[in-house]
Amino acid sequence: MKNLHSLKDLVCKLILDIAPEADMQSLDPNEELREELDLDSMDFMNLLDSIAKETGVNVPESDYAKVNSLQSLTEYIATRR
Amino acid sequence: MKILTMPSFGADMAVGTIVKWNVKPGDPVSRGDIIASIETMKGLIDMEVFDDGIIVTLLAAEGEELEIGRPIAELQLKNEEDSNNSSVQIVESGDAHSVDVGSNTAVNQEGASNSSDSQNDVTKESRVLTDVEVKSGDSINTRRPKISPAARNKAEQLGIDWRQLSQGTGPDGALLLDDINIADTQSAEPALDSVKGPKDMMRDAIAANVSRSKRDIPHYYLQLDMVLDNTLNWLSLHNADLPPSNRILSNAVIYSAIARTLSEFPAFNGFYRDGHYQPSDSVHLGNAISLRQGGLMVAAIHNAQNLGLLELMEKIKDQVNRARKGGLRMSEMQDATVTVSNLGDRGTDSIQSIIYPPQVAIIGIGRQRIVPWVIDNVVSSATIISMSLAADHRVSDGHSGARLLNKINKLLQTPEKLV
Amino acid sequence: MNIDNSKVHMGIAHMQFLFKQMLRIRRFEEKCAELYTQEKIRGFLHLYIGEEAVAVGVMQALKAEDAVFATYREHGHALARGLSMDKVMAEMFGKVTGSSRGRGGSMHIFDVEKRFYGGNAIVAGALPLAVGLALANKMQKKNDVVVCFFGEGAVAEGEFHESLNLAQLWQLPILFVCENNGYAMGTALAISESERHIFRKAQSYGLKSHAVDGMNVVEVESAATQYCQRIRKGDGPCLLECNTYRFRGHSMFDTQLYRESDEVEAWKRKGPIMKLQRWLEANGKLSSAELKQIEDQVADEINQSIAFAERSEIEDISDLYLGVYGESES
Amino acid sequence: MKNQSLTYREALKIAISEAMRNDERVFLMGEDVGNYGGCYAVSKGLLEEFGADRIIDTPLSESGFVGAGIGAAIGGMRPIIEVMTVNFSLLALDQIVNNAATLRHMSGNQIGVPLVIRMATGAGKQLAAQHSHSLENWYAHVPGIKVLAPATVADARYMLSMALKDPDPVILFEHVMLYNDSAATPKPEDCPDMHQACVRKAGNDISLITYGGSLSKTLHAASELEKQGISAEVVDLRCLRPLDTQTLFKSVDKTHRMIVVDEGWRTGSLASEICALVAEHCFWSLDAPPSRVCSKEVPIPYPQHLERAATPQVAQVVEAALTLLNRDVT
Repeated sequence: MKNLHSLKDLVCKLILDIAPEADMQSLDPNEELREELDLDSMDFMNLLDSIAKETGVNVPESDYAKVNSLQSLTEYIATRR
Repeated sequence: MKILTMPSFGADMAVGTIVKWNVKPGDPVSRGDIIASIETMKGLIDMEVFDDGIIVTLLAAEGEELEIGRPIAELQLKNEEDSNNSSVQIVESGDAHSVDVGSNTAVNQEGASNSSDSQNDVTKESRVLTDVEVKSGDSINTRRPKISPAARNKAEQLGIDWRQLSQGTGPDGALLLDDINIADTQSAEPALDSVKGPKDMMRDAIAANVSRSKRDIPHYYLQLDMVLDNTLNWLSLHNADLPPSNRILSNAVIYSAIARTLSEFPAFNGFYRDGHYQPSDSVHLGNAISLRQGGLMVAAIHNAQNLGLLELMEKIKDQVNRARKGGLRMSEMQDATVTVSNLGDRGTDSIQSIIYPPQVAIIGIGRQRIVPWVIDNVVSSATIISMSLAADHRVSDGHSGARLLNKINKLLQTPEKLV
Repeated sequence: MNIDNSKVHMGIAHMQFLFKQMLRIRRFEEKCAELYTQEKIRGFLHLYIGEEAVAVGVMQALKAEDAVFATYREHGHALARGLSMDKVMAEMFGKVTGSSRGRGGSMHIFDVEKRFYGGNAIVAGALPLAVGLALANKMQKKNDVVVCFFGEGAVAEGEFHESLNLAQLWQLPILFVCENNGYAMGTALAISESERHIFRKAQSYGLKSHAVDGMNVVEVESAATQYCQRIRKGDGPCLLECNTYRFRGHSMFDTQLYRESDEVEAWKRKGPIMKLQRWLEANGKLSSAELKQIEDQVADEINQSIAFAERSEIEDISDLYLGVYGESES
Repeated sequence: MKNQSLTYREALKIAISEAMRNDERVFLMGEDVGNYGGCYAVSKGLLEEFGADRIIDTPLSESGFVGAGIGAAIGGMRPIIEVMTVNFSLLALDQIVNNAATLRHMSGNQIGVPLVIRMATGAGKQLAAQHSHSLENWYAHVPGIKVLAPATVADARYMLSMALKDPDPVILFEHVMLYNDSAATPKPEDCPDMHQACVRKAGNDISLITYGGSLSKTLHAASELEKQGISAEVVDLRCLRPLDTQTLFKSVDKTHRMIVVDEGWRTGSLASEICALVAEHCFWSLDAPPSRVCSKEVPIPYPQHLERAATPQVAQVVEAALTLLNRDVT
């Protein structure tokens, strides 16, 4: 099982690529990512795209509801790698 | 001992040459004797001595050209202490305290003391104003916003309403040519560097544009709620086993429906300039992209009416990414024939937009939301968007606007036709 | 025609006074030449050396209320008329304590209290002014004389002829004094005037006029005195031509190509001061001690005027517009 | 090597003697041009070369000899009349304006007056008010005459021959401060046609329009401005009537800002005419009011510090430019 912590750092880096001005430290990991960081559907799709490329994990549209916070997204990826 | 110096015979004499000495060291001289002849540009002039005494040394040779005031001989005054003979010891050249009534230095030598100080050149309020000193404040139209003729001329050429621009950089806030040039470059192609550049300039440009639009264009507004379920269902089927990069977002479908419909409604797709309307034969769909740090840019998707869904999706994705990294091309930002304004998932139910001159219509898309909806007299739920149309009443009217919205809605119900 | 100057009684004390007046002008002008070569005096400088007898002689005929117009070669007239040497020197140094606040320089010395209406840099420029002032005196029934000095060069100007005609036409109380020194700057009288006797030009307009030896201060004084008496009696304008010579160039920057040096030397031997000095010494009226005392007094006055000029202030630039227009009489 | 450079005064003399050698009808007439060698030593030596028949010293009768020059031109000669300075030309204004400028038109194009009048002009030598005038604009006001202001040694060398070829009267103003200027010996191509203005220094931010004696000060100001990152264009008018408006408008349309540097008094000056022209023809390209740096409206005073305060100086031109460009004046 990949170390959860380093995976979280990876996800944060990918988010920063999309939203460079995002303030990751003060982000509550359980809060709704798209709401907190003002990511629109295009941003979110680009994020999933880079996660698929970096981790090989492909989040189908049907599972969008399961990955709406930093914590749930990281755990979702960790279980499927 | 008195030093004799090269004499000045006139204001425009800078140098003199001793052509002939009439005396040699040891010779006695008395006041008025001619002791040498000096060559000047006007010819030979006699040099006289002004005191009785004895020549001690000659400091300058014949033929030697010297500046005024340079020592040329030394004179031992007759009985040095003889009071009536030695004139008051005029401190020789370079005496500090004697005021320089006028050394023959070049005219533009700006001695600090006497450089003219125009700020206080008229402190004494002479009863009669000799110089026409019209204070700038005297002009009556101080309240009217000021603009230089060159700036106003340029503003009118560019169709910029300079009255809306903020303070100029000229005197009393007058608008100058540079101010107009900045306002112009800034509203025409807000290249990324302008994004990175001062944000207030971008704000000024948006301000200028929307103000002009609100003032010049008689907007009318229409709105229609459209059921999106068919489109969404088709999309989830289509995207089901595709990686994120190949998936199609609902916006692409909506934009495609709008573009195809507009190609059949020329009164909503073109330019209104200098009092007459010019419809465009192709639909360059302006996509209003909000930038993460604030501000807005409109990038045109060229010939959107001919693009398939996949192509359109790629176009939109590419533009948004490039816009956010400042890579938009000039052409993309200037020639949109109509614009779509979309606040995205966290927007409001609906949005009434302001048309971008010289366009004549703008479509606003509210957020997707699930609402109660009556189908065959039975209340159930549906995912809808409210689509608004703001159009220029000089060019079109509500009836054709309504037909436009209804046609878009009809296409959204059969997304598969848009592929 | 020569005026018999024996009628004019000249006391010895008066002769000594005339001598001192001329010597005072001579030494002043020599010092100005020196100050000019040291760039203390700027602009143009026209020296009166050699012509002292004319100014000193004519001034003896004037009362305090009489008016004087001079030319740019005016230091002698100003000093002979009684202007303070301090003020004249300060004016040439461009100081605000000068006779014209330092604004005029050597060519524009004014002192209305002494009724000295200044030099004028434009040849013959002052003649119409003098005629006008005489007209004003006549209109106001003032029994004052206006004296107008000018060089023989001025007779070539139209203003000379217009002024003499008006003066005679209106019978104005004016004495024209022509200092004929033979050269208008670089042009000799011989090559510029068809009629070289200036007094004959005046006679052609009907003025009482004759010529005198400008080097003889006594002859000048007596002729001027008689003409002023005529004028005060209302017998109309006169013109006195004084034949004289300037021992220096027209101005400081003059190579004097236009005249021969032996001509200059010849006139120097007939100089006005030397002539009177020899006469006084021959008659035992001027001992070497008295001469030294006069020279010392003159040197002191000159040095004191230079010190005054040196320590005086220049005018403040903020006063530049002062005097462009006057206060309107409320 | 001496013959590599030429002074402004020598350039004028060569031009005169060249003209006289090439054309028998040309002669030089004026005050002290012969024996004295010219008040500014321009004609020194010409009397020896051409003799008294063609180098003519005149009495001090400006109206007389200028009128005579006009008459000689009518009679088939090509006179060069030297009026010592513009200050004395006032006595000849009637002849120049009512005869020279008017005869051709008034006679129904029968009588031309092919004449060149040369005058010194301007201040800077502490000669006080009567000897420091800049009145080029008086003559540039009058239709029927042309007015030139050679500011460089090249113009001094070659403008005269162009003026002599002109069928109408041409007045050549030589600023007194230029006579000592020297430059590399000019070639004919260094002197464009006399009617053309000349951009002496190209620039983009502001046009400095000037002529004659003010050119060197204006160029100096332009180099000062260059140090502050301002690129000033200096236009030398050269011809004051008729004005080369094409060059003027082209420059102002480019830079959008203009200052005229003119030693005349501002009211009714040449600078006013240029501002009016620019306001009429370049209005829509003006980004700042057309401005002027002229002499203060006072008679020019004698002391150097007041003369400088009264006449345009480099610092004022720089300051005016900075103000026009909205830059704070250091």
